[in-house]
Formats: sequence, C-alpha cells, structure tokens
Amino acid sequence: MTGTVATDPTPSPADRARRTFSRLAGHTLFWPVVALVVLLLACGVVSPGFLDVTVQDGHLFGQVVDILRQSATPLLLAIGMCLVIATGGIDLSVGAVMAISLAVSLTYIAESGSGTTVGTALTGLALGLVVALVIGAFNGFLVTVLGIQPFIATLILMIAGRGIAMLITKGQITTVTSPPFKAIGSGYVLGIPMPVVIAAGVFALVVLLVRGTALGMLLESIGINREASRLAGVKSRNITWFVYALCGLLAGLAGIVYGAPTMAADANNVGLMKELDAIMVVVLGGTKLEGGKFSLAGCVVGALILSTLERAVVIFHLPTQVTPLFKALILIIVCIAGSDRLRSRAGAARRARRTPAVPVEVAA
Amino acid sequence: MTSTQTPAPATTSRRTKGGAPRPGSTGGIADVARRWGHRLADRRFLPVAGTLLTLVLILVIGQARYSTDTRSFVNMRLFSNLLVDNSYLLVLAVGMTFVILTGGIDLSVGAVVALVGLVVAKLLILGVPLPLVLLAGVLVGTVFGLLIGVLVQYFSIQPFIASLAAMFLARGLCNVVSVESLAIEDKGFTDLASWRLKFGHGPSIWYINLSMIVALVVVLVAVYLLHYTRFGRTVYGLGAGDGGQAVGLMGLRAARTKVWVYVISGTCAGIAGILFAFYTRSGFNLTGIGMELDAIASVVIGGAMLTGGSGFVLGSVAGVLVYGLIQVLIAREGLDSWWTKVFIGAVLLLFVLLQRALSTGQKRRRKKNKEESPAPPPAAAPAVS
Amino acid sequence: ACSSGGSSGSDDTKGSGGDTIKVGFSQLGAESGWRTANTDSVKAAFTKDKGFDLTFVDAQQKQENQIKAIRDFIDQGVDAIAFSPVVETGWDQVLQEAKDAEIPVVLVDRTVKTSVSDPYATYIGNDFEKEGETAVAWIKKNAADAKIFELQGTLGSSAQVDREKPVDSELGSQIVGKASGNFTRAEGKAATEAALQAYPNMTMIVSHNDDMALGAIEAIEAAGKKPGTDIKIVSFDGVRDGLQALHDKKINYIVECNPVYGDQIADLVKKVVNGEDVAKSTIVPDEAFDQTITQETIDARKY
Amino acid sequence: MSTTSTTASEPVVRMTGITIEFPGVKALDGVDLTLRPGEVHALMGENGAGKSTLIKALTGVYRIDAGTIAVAGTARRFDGPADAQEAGVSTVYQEVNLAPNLSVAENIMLGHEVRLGPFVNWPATRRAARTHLARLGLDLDPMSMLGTHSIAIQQLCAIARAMVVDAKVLILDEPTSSLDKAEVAQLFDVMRQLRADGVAILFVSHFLDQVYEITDRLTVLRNGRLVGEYLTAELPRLELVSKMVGRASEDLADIEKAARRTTTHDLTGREPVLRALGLGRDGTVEPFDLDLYEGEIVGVAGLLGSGRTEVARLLYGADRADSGTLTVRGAGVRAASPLGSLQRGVALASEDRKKEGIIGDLTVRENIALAMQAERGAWRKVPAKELDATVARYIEALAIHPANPDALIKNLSGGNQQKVLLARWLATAPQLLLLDEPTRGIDVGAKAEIQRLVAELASEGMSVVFISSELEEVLRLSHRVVVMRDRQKIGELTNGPDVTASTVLETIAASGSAS
Ligand SMILES: Nc1ncnc2c1ncn2[C@@H]1O[C@H](COP(=O)(O)OP(=O)(O)OP(=O)(O)O)[C@@H](O)[C@H]1O
Ligand SMILES: Nc1ncnc2c1ncn2[C@@H]1O[C@H](COP(=O)(O)OP(=O)(O)OP(=O)(O)O)[C@@H](O)[C@H]1O
Ligand SMILES: [Mg+2]
Ligand SMILES: [Mg+2]
Repeated sequence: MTGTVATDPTPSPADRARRTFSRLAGHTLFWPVVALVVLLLACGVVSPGFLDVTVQDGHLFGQVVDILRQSATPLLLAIGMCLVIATGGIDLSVGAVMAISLAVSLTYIAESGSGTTVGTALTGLALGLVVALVIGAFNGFLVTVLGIQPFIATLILMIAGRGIAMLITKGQITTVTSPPFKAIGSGYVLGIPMPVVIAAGVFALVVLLVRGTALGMLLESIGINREASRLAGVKSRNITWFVYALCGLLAGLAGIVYGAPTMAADANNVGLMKELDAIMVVVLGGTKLEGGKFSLAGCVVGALILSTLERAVVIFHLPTQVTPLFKALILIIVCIAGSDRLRSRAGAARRARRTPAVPVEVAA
Repeated sequence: MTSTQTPAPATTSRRTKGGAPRPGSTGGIADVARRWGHRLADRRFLPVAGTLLTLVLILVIGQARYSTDTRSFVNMRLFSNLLVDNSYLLVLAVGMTFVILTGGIDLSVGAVVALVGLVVAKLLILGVPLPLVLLAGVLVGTVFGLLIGVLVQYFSIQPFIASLAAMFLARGLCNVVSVESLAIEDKGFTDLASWRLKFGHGPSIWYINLSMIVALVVVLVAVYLLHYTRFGRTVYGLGAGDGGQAVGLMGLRAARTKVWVYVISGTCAGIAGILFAFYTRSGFNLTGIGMELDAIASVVIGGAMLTGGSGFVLGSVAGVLVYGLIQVLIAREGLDSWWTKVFIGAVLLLFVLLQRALSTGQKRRRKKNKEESPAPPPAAAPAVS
Repeated sequence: ACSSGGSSGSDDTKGSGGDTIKVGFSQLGAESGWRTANTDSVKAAFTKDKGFDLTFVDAQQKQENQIKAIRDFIDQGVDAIAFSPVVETGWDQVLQEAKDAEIPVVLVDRTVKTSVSDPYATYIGNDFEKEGETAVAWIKKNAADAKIFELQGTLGSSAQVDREKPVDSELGSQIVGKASGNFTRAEGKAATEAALQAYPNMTMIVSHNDDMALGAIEAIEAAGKKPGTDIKIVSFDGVRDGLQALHDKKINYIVECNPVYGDQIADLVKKVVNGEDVAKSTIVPDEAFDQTITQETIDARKY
Repeated sequence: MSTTSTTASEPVVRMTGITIEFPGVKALDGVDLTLRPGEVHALMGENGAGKSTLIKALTGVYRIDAGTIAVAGTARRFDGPADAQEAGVSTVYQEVNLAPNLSVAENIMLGHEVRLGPFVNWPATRRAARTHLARLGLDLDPMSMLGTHSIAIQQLCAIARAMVVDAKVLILDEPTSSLDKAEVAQLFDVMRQLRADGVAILFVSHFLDQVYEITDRLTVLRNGRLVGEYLTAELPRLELVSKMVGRASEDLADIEKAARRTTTHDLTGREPVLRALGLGRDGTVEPFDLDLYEGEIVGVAGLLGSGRTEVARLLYGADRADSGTLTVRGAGVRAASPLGSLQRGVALASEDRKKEGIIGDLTVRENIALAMQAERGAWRKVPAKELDATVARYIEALAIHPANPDALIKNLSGGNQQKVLLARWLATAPQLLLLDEPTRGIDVGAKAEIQRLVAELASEGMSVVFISSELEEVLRLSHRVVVMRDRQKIGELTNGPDVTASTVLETIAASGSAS
C-alpha cells in the first residue's frame, strides 16, 4: 500500500545506506505505521472507493493520490527539520520561509511579464530557492557562529520572515499565470503527481547524502554530545550550519510546491503554523526532539499520517472544528505507544518512581 | 602498585575556591564587599542586567522621539497602561519561567487562555455563580498542565510535543465550545473587570486594576517558590541537564517536581485566561494564537536559557515589560503590518545579540576571578596512591 | 442587490476646522487581499493634504493589540479614533475610556456588541449577513434544489459566521456538508478534494471567499468535472481573480464585498469631529455579479 | 590499618540473590552482599563487574529482577534515592551527580536545608554547609556555583552531601577516583570516625592501597557474579587481584614488571615531534616551554588542579592559547584546533569521560570510528570492512567488555568506556598521544594493560604525554616528568633510578617556598 510506496523509494545504490537506514527505521516506526494503516482503512470503510486509484486522462487519480500529494509539502519540511533536530536544534522559521520563497518566485514571474515561458518559470524557481537557502544560512549563522539558542534564533525569522514576504508582495496576494510554474505543483510525471515525484526524489537524495556518507553519524554525534564531537575533530559548526541552510532550501522548495498549483503568493497564510506540523511529522516518525538519532523514513510515515488525518476529518463527515482534537489524539497515542517507558520495561534509565513495594519474607 | 603512606594533616589540604575568603578572616567588610562583587558579576545575573539596560534604552528612545511639548512619553500613564495591557502576559511568563527553568517548554498556554475565556463566558451565560466560574477557569488550566506533566514525566514524551498536543486539544475544545465570540455581560464579572483605583487626573490619569494586583501576587508567589523552597531549587536542579537525573540521585523528588512545574504553568495559563477575559470581557476561539511565543520570547528576553537551569522570575517580568514597550513604540511609529513583524524580529535579534555580548564578556571576567583565587599552599601533599 | 443606507461622500475635502485632524486608525490586520485593499484606500483617504494626521496601527489579527493601540490613541489625545474590530465583543472598557476622554469613535467594517451606552459615533462597513442573504436569494432563484457543500472561512471570523447564518437558516436542508478552507486557496482545494469523495451527491459549493472558490475549481477540474456546470459555485468578495473565473464561467455568482471606502470613512470622521450629526450606521453598497460580467468591470478592479 | 572487625553485630543490609538484566547484558547474577554496622566494607571488581549496578539496585535506582533486600532485618525495596535516604541509606554515586548550576551550599544541603517557617533559611543553611565541608577540610564559598569548581571539588561536595544525613549506611562508589592524597586522608579520618559511631560504610575503589588501609571486609564481584566475601586483613593483595581478574596471580606480577621501566633516553640532536614556546592562556596556565620527542613518554605530575589538564588542552588546541607558539615536526601551527591537531597526528584523551569523551547514544563502533571519520571529513565514509576490522582489533586488544561493537557506549561501565575512547584515538594512528588521567577509575588488570600499551606504543616510536594523579604510575612509565604547580610548569625531571615520588614533591615544595 501507499505506506511502502513512499517509505522506501531509495533506488538502492548504496546497500549500506539502506542497511543502516532500515535498522534505524526498525521498530520505532511500528506504531506510526499502524496508526497510518488504521486511519486509511477506517476511511476506506466509511467511504467506499476511498482507497481506489483510477487512471484519469493519463494520470493517477484518487483520494490516496491526493493524500500523497498533500504529504509532499510536510515531508519536504520534515526532512530538513529532521536533520536540524538531529543536531539538537530546531527551525521555527520554515513556515515563513515557505511564504518568502513563493513570494519571490511569483513576484519575479509577475514582474518579468513573460510568465508563460519555461525559462522565466525556472528562473523564478531558482530565485525562490536561492533566497530560501540564504535565509537558512542566516539561521545557521545565528546558531553556529553567534551561538544563539536555535529556538530563539529561528523564532526571529518566524516572526520577521512573514513580514519580509509581505514586503515582497506589498501585502497583496500576487497571482500569476505561468503554466510551466504551475506544473511544479500540479503537473504529472508518468501519471504521478509532480509534488510526489519531487518529494520522493529529494527524500532519496537526502537519504543518500546522510547515510551514504558519514554525515548522518556526525550529525547524531553532534546532537548527542557537541563538546565531545568537537574534541574528536568533528567540524560541528560547519555541519550544523550546512544543515540549517539545507533546511531553509527545502522549506523554500516546499513553499513553491505548495503554492505553485494556485500560483498565488498569499504571504500571510502560506505556511502558517506549518513549522508545528513539520515538527509533529518528525516526532510522529520516531525522532526524539533532544537530538541525536534520527529517522528520515519516519518523516515519510509522519507526513502521510498528517495528511491522511486532515482528510479523514472530512471523510468522516466531522465538522472541521474537531481537526485539532484529532491531531492531538493521534499525536498522544503514537507518542505514548512509542514511548520507551512502555516499550522496554527493563529500561535502565528509569528514574525513581512509586511502585508498590513487594513485601518479601526474610529470615534475619 | 606500592606507595609511600605519609598521612597528611587535614589542614594541609585546605583550599579556597570561588574567590571567597575564609569565614572570620580579617578585613570582614572588604571581604564581604568583594564576595558580593563576585556574586553580582555572576554570569547568572548578567542577562537580567542586560534586560533592564534595554528597558531604560527603550524608555530613553521613546522619551526622545514621542514626547510632545504638552506631555512626556514616560509618565505614570505609560506604565499603568503597560501593566494593564500585559498583566495576562506577565502571568503566562511567570508560569513559563518555571517550565523553561527545567529545560522544558509549554506551547499550550495560548490555546488554554482562549479555552478558559470561552469556558468562563459559556458558564456565565449558563448562569453559574461567579466564584465557581472563576475557579473552573483556573482549573481548566491546571488540568491541562497536569496532562502535559504526566505525559512528560511518566510517558517520557518531550515537553515540546506533549504541550503541542495539549495545544491542539485546547484549540479543538475551543471550537467545540463555540466558534462565535461570546460576550460576558455578567454583572459581577464586569464589576471585577472594571474595578480600579484612579490616580491623578486629566490626560495624566492612571489606574491600578485587579489584573495588575493579581499579576503582582503571582509574581511574588513565584519568587517565593523558586528561591525560598526546596521545590524551587529542585526546579533549577532539573535544568542542570541529563534530564534531571542528578537531582533524582541527590534524593530530591525529581519526578514529582517535574509534573508540578507543568501544573504551575497550566494554572498560570488558567489565571491568565481569566485576566484576559477581564481584559476583553469575552471569549473567542481565535484569541491567544501565538501568545505562547510572546510568553517564551519574554522569558528569553528576561535572560533565561531555554536549555534550562538559569533564569529568574524577575528577569521574565522585565522581559514582559520590554516586550510591551516594543509594542508601544511600534504603535507610535504607525508601522505597516509587515514592517511591524520585521521590526519585532529585528528587536528580538538585537536583544539576543546584546545578551551574547554580555555573557561572553562575562566569561573573560570569570577567568580573571579564577586567577585571583588563592592557590594551594606549597606543603600540600601530592596525589599518590 | 445591496441596499445602501446613510450618507455617501460629500464634496468638501478640506477639514472645515482648518487645522489638521489627528486620527488614530487601528486596522485589524492584513490577513487577505481584501483587507490590504481596504487599508490602502484608508491611507489614501487620510493624507496630510486632505487635512489629516493619521496614526495607523496594524493589530495583526489580535484583539489585545487593538485594545492597546486604542488605549495609546487615547493617551496621545487624538481627535478621533477609527478601528475595524477583530471581534465583536470585548470593547466595553476601551470604548468607555474613549468616551471618558471625549474622543469620538468610528467603527469600520464591523459593529461591536457592548454594554456601554452610546459607545461609538458611527459605523461604516459591509454587511456580511446581507451578502449572505443576497447569495441565498440567487441560489433560491437559480438552483433551488442544489445539494450544497459549504466551504467555510476561518472558523470564528465574522465573515464566516455572518455569511453562514442566512445560508444555514434558509437553505439548511440542502446543505450536505461543511468544511473550512481557512480562506486560503490551497486549503480550499484540499477541503474540496475530500468533499468530492465524502459528498459525491453535491451539486453546488458555497465558498465564503473567492480564494477558496478558486482552490475548489482546481480540485473539481482535477476530478474531471466542470466547475460552474457539474458543480455550481457561489462565492463572496469579488477580487479580480474571482471575477475573472466568473467571467470564464467557472464560478456562477459572486457577491462583492467592497473594501474601497476610505473616502467615506474620512468624510464621516471629519463630520464627527466637527460635531455634525451623522447616521448611526453606513452600509457600504455591495454589488453582486453573475456570469454576464464584462471584462471591463474586471480590469477596473484595483484589488 | 583496619581495626576491630565486628563479626558479632547483626547485618544492617543484607542483599541476597540480586539479579539485574539490561538489554544485552546480565549485569548482576545472584549476588549477595551483607553490610554490618561499624564496618567499612569494600566492593571489589574489574570494570563492568557490576559494582555500581549493585549499589543502584540497593538504593532503588534500578529495579531488581530477582533477589531480596533487607534493611535492618525488614524486607525493603526502595523507590529511589530519596526513599533510600529516608531509610538511612545515603549514597555517593560513581559519576559526580550534583547540579552544577546550583550553589555549593544548595548541592550539599538540599533536602535537609534549615527552614524558617515556610522559608528556607539560607544564611543558616550556608553555615551548615560550611561546617560539613570543613569536616572534609574544605573551605569554599557556599554561594559559589558548583560548576565553577574542578571535578575533585565537586566529588568532595558529593561526599559532604552524603554525610549530611546521619545515615545508618553510607555508600561511596569510587569517591577517591579524582582526589589527591591529602583529601583521601581527610576522607578516611571521617570514615573511621563514622565507623566508630557504628555506621556501615560500603566503599568502592580501584586503589588497592586505599582498600587495605581503610576496609575491614570485602566482597569481590566478577562479571556480575559473586566471587566471595573476605576479611581484608586475611587476603593478600595478589590473591585479591587474581580473584578480581580471574587470572593466576603470577602472570599479573609479570604484567606489572613488563610495564616497569625507567630507562633514560638520549635526545641529543633529535628534532622534537612537538615544541611549545611560551605557550599559555591567562586564567588557566602560565606560559611554558615543552619539547616532546619521538618514542618518548613524558609524564606530567602535579597536585590536583595544578593545570595539567589545561596544558594538555592547549597542546591539542582544545582551548586557544593567548600567548606562545606551537611547532609540530618543524611546521609552525597557528590557531591549533582539534581537527588540525588530529591531522597533524596529535590526539588527546580527555580527563572528563562523560562530558568530553563518549557519545552516549552511539554504538561502540561509531564511537571508535568518530575521530577517524572526522579526520577524513563527512563525505568520505570509512569503508565498512576497514572499520569493522579496526573495531574488532581494538575490542580484542583492549579487552573491551561486552565485546559487542553494536552495544551503546552509555551502557558500558566506566572503565570500558575509557578503553573505547582510547581505541578511538589510537585508530587515528597519532604520532603524539596526550593522555589525561587515562587510568582514572580503571581496574588493576586494565590499568596494567593500558600501561603496557602506552609503553609499547612509545617503543614503536609514538610520543606520549601521560597525565595521572598517581605519581607512582607516572614515574614508572615516563622518561621525563614535567612538574606542574599552581598552573605553572615549575620543573622537568629526567627520570632515573634516583628519581622517586619524594623527589617530585621536593621540587614542588621548593618552588613553592621560592615563590
Ligand atoms: N544502564 C545500563 N544499561 C545496560 N547495561 C548496563 C547499564 N549500566 C551498566 N550496564 C552493564 O552492567 C555491567 C556492570 O556495570 P557497572 O557500572 O556496575 O560496572 P562497575 O563495576 O561499576 O565498573 P566500573 O568499575 O568501571 O565502574 C557492565 O557490563 C555494563 O555494561
Ligand atoms: N570548569 C572550571 N571552572 C573553573 N575552574 C576550573 C574549571 N576546570 C578547572 N578549573 C581550575 O583550573 C585549574 C586547573 O584545573 P585542571 O583540571 O587542569 O587541574 P589538573 O591538574 O588537571 O587536575 P585534575 O586533572 O586532577 O583535576 C584548577 O584550579 C581547577 O580548579
Ligand atoms: Mg562503577
Ligand atoms: Mg585534569
């Protein structure tokens, strides 16, 4: 089913990457996957035909396909976020970055007047991504060079970033007509929605990047014990910086993929609260926020859960009001189910806690 | 591994650290003075100093820019407005301080404020007696705090996530209670809300109202809890890193304390919710969005480390005031929506940079202190076993 | 289709008081294209050479900010305060303070519920509820038996609440389902995609604003249906893109919500400050368009 | 030496058949332990034998999977340290476990602070803290933050804390691992006094002398199993060691001999591997000169807090030097950094295992790989085969236990973590190896092995700097001894038969009186 389709699109070149990666996925992903499957099945039962995937004028069509498409944005965000979190950081600015990159791209295309040409569209895309990269790098600068706590460092751009985006669009909703640009969000490759293709591609690349090289391990070591890593010669500064930049870049891409179908740069609403979704996705995927070990595969599952969940609310004919309740529920269930406390009863790092003292007869 | 056992008299191993002289050593006053010197220059206090500095800075700027010949920018009215407008934020920040000291975070407070407002409004409309309503309001907060605390402590879910879940939960419940804003007409409530002492007259008139007083009390209680009880010090200890294992092994009730911290933050959110209801006399499901970030930002501006273990309630108070003043400046400047956002971001950045500068400067000073500290006397025996 | 009550802009643009009028305007935010258009027209109207000294504060959709701003206006001793409330309730205190300070208040875009007696000098704005009724009337006339899916705006926003009221009360039986698209295209699209699956029998979408309607169009087309025919669309606001879609026969009916009435506000403020008496409320005339709309009207749109 | 052995009195703690399993390891397997009032009882065993685990089992930090615990005759299972303390069992755990961001006074007194109505009476509490510190001959500003003191001081504070409550049972897990002799003596005085008051003391240490000096009775563990309980006085050293290590005493003796070496070394006209000129950092180390030659072991001796660690850190570039120049094999080094040093073939095994050494949540394999990998950069991953080979080699060579490369290092015992870290540095094939307290908290067997290893490495041409609080060890291993005092290099002795502990002490004392 879809889970597997997306969980593992690595064109297994590096066997090692794969091995490490499946080991990481391991059982930490068990509960998230269960949750996902249950959700999908429930939808299937409530509304027959939910799980059908038909081919409609040359491309895949169906709720499941929609869900995959919806998952692309959160996944792109989550991948970057996941790496940042691995270094023990966090990036609250991704939502704003989405807005900025989209604003830049569309404003450029709008200004250029020749929106319909592929060239313009690509330049717009490139511009958006570059700006996003720069912003990511800025975050990295604050965190690594100036040593500001990630939460605050990125909070700054979370607030200011939206303002910047609105500066670019002058508060209007910039809309353009540019078929090639639109294709980024609503086009198809071999019948598969473009966003899905992009997300899968990025995912594969990043997996290669971190697991094919030693980057993954170094990220984890930095996240677990920065000082020790430094003394072991790990260039924690550069690596951390790189990761924030990457996160920004991916956020930018996410913004464009998100906004391309409508070709409207709504600076105020694009990516609003998406940083929380991204973090939620990462955590649903079994990566701990305190940094260290991380699972990219988890991000995929998390993203799918998130978008399935939002869809399920409508499918179940529930009023939109309860969507947050739903999120809360799933989040708590998955986290509790996955919590170490419950999994390994023999867990060593157990703090003192009340347990009925078993009286034992003893011959003194 | 044989060794030469030469039992050394106790006195030979006397060493003084931290730059403090022996008790009762000569030149008492001077020594005391120096000791306090060291303590005030202590890394812990500097960020707070920085905050106060900024506070003054902003006031000066404001005074320079916005004073008209008829009235000066800095006047009692400004401060009373500042407190009236930010009393709820103050209470939130206090609660948040507890959580942040343990290295945790509570994202739910904004949503809880909204929920409490709605619950209060709803109950009053249903005609429930006022005291019960107020109590219920606060308890809503407490319950959410407890929920987070339990999730964090007993299911080892990270605070960020636990409180995120709580936030979603609260928002969802808000929508369930009502998606329309509910006005509060209840006589008793509005009386409480509008009760205030007037001072001065004409344009320079200023007030003290209930919210201010409540906020003040909360602050005092917090100071007492954090600095004059075992509980409070345990809270700091929990922030020492390694997930509070140290305090656990020290035999302090780490687990219980951790839960309590979130209960406190939740309760503060409950109180803040009521203050906010005083403020707006209504409940509305879209209020309090991003309020948690305001609270967190204030606490950080107040000099606390999000990694836990360092920070002060009074710092947070200063932080809230700075944050409030920034808002005033923006209002006076009449900035566009977008410039407003950029401006707040910029100020936050400047502020954090200032803090960095201070704390690095401090590190250098600390080394000096170490140098000063008396060295072991020559006769001290070596490490041999 | 919208009735216009009260005064319309009079000619004298110079403040009869001679010296400039100090005005504090608190806009509720910049959450939509409509809002920014509204803001622009206000700023254009309250310029120095028209005899105003405007302090403009954006409340970032937060009531507390707005209350602070108004307090601050009072503190600065402005001649008049104008603001568009984030929400209807919770203004008693500040309005009272304004009253104590004898500063006239002009409500823009929304009224308030308050216990203060004679809380504000006058109100000017669009009437969302009336807009809703206009839409309902059209639906009853043109698609009496439509199975309606309602695409809600951000839950709790007055546009959502008021536009929904008449639709629910008059067409309640025909509504098959509702979901919120938070006034944005992307979420409008997502909600519609789901709705197409969840409510296969729907024949009409009532969207609380144009952006969501545009998103809905995307979804419908993706599903291989024809928006405007297979599934009719009724929408509000009348921003340019929306009207364009209307012209392209993808939307069937749009009830306008005109944001450009800065001059009328300025006019009222001036009157109020000069103590002239004005109507308690002024409803900005909202037109409504069907697919007969001409390209000229569309190009004439500033927003 | 040990006085009245109190066999008659009835046990205050009796643990029987204690078993604890951790994922992967059976840390304890049916272990018994009996503590009697008024005795000092040593708990002996190699690294990873299960000493700390047994202690944590008693105080309820870990839940026991089987066995019974009786305190003063009644069956108990503590919910944790707090509970244990209330029952009069007070403990100093192996890793210094205090809150560095709290004041010394708070760290010592919290839980027993003096109250004034609902308030804590800080002045009184601080005074109390002062008196408790004084018992250990320590005089700190009770208000100063614990984190600003050296590890040794922190350890003493932990001990002081344990003695605040008048406990029936006092447990000390390697309390002396970073104390200097005077402090140890001081501690022992206190312990003797407590023993006289009838307190039962459980004492863990790898220093045999200390064990023989203070304890009346000892229990030996090996690989989580009980070897036996003995009267200290009746058990010869070598016997004890062989019981701990599970090897016949003879070949142990050989190991010791193998390590013993005081051959002088002719350095004339050789180019130093590393040369420091006026290297210093204000606040930590006064400028000093130092030459290190190929195949030579240079010991650094000095009192605790004399600046040895800082010297090592400067040579490695862990801290920036404010003054002086550093030359490695002729090439000048500006702005030394850890990575740079590694690439120049210099490695530092830091003294603070927990904070500056292990990457807790990574496996033994990854921990060993780290430095190698960092040297190659993130992109060029160490080939799996190469890595596995290296890891296997060092696990074998250093007898790392458990010998499972995929075990999380945080789950290894202190000593084994140390070995893994050694492996990490050796894997980078350094020409110059800086070892700061490499044998701290390591059992006799392992210690001897490490000493032999160091000697070997040197004879293969590696240059080694050996920092240790054990003067004996330094003297045994090194060709030259750098003497530190008060963060100053005050002398350099070429090792030889005539150089003894007292020689070094005289050097220190002399310069002391001179300054
Ligand atoms: N939390 C844990 N999880 C898993 N295994 C553990 C844990 N703690 C200890 N162990 C294992 O239990 C065994 C005993 O460890 P312990 O720390 O008790 O040894 P020790 O005798 O204290 O050694 P040392 O002298 O080095 O301190 C070791 O093999 C260690 O790997
Ligand atoms: N984190 C710290 N904060 C303040 N002072 C410190 C810190 N670390 C060390 N010092 C002080 O610096 C001096 C040198 O410490 P260092 O650790 O180098 O001593 P040392 O000779 O290595 O002794 P040991 O390694 O046995 O602790 C000592 O006075 C110590 O108290
Ligand atoms: Mg141990
Ligand atoms: Mg040292």
